[in-house]
Amino acid sequence: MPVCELLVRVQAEDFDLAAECERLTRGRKDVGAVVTFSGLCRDESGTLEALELEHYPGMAEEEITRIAREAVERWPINGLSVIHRHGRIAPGENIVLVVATSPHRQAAFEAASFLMDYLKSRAPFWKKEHRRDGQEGGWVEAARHDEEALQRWKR
Amino acid sequence: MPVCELLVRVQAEDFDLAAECERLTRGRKDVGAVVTFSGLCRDESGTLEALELEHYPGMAEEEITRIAREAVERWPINGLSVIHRHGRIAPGENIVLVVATSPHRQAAFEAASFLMDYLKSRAPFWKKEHRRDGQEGGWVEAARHDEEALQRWKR
Amino acid sequence: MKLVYFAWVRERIGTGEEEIDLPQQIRTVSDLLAWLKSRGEGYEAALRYPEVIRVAIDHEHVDHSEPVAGAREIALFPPMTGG
Amino acid sequence: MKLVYFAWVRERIGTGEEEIDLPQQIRTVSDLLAWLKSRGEGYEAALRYPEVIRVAIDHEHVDHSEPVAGAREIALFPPMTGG
Repeated sequence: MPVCELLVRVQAEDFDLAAECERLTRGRKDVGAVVTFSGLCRDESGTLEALELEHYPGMAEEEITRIAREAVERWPINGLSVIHRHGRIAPGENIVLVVATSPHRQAAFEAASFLMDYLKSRAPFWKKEHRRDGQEGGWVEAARHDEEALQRWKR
Repeated sequence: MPVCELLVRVQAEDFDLAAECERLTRGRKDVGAVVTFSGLCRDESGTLEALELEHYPGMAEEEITRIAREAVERWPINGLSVIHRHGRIAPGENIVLVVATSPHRQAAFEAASFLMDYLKSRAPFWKKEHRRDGQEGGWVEAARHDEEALQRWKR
Repeated sequence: MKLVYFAWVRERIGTGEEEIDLPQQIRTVSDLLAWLKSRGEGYEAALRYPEVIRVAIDHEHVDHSEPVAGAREIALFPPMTGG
Repeated sequence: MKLVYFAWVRERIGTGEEEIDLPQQIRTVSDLLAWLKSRGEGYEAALRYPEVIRVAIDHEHVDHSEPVAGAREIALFPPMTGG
């Protein structure tokens, strides 16, 4: 398998979806499929001022890199980029980006989906809600279905 | 379920990934996940001048719309855009784009993956190869695994 | 009735579309394919293996057992390779 | 040994990190959690249900049965909610 481009960033700033896709496809003729996942801050109830994303500096990058390397081993992918933001993020704003490129669509879809499932439950980030009414917001609780989602990737 | 934004276009021109994502997310706070699939023209052997994509005007749009409506019925998605190009497409260029948005990541991944599997085997497009050495290129043959990929969506 | 052809079916028949008056005994898509095949070399080359030919009636995929009565436009083409 | 805390574990304990000399009898993560819990109200509130606490030693996830000997940095935190 050719060398896989791997990019992992943990940052406060927003990211640029188009630029990250371009980085993995420019000048190449071996990429047939680009799958991207963008995770955004939601607020369907209208009560959320922002999410505060706390992370474990150092471990966050290392853990994401471990997950990304596992994806590179499991699927024939050309490139994989993961960018996870931290700090204050308002509804409608980006939280996380995964881009997976491959000759074949199924590998790109599965690698991106695998990355997201593992990021949810294994990457050391925690979300706290800041409410618009000024009341104390709570820490977002881990969802049981996120833990269960990992089962389908077990080998 | 709220109304789902549905966009289907069959066109010769290239598309703009970022603009299509923006169209489905701008001003909204109910989108938690944006999954995009871009299909590109590959040429690992270096022999391909371009693909010529022939399509069945009228039916192409209608068939993609039927597939997209089925995805909207099956998954809780906020929006779905499908753009399929026709005409001459060089290696490295875009062929097809699917964007699916949803409150939840799994729905967005599955809807986009479903769309691509059905586009491959059901949308009336055909690819002919133009070779760099000027020899007659052939029509790309349908892959058995593309037909088999539909099995996992059968209900 | 309007017949339309795509990809190598079109190339072998030598035209993208034509108007044809079907003989009365043609009831299904299968009948149509068998009859067309006998219309000359191009048709014979295009429809030699009728089982691989995909068919749409008025823009909808149909099986070879589908009746053709009432169709405005019948399309014949190879397996699709979109996406 | 350096201990670091995140999210509500950090809030309840009241600090993000501290240097602690562990008593010799503490062999595993479980031992550490039980001992910390007895160090005061904040610790008690943070570690009331030790089974929900996730632990990393030197940036790697570990089980509660993991030995702590040789660790440079042990992190305690709630289940993660990234992505």
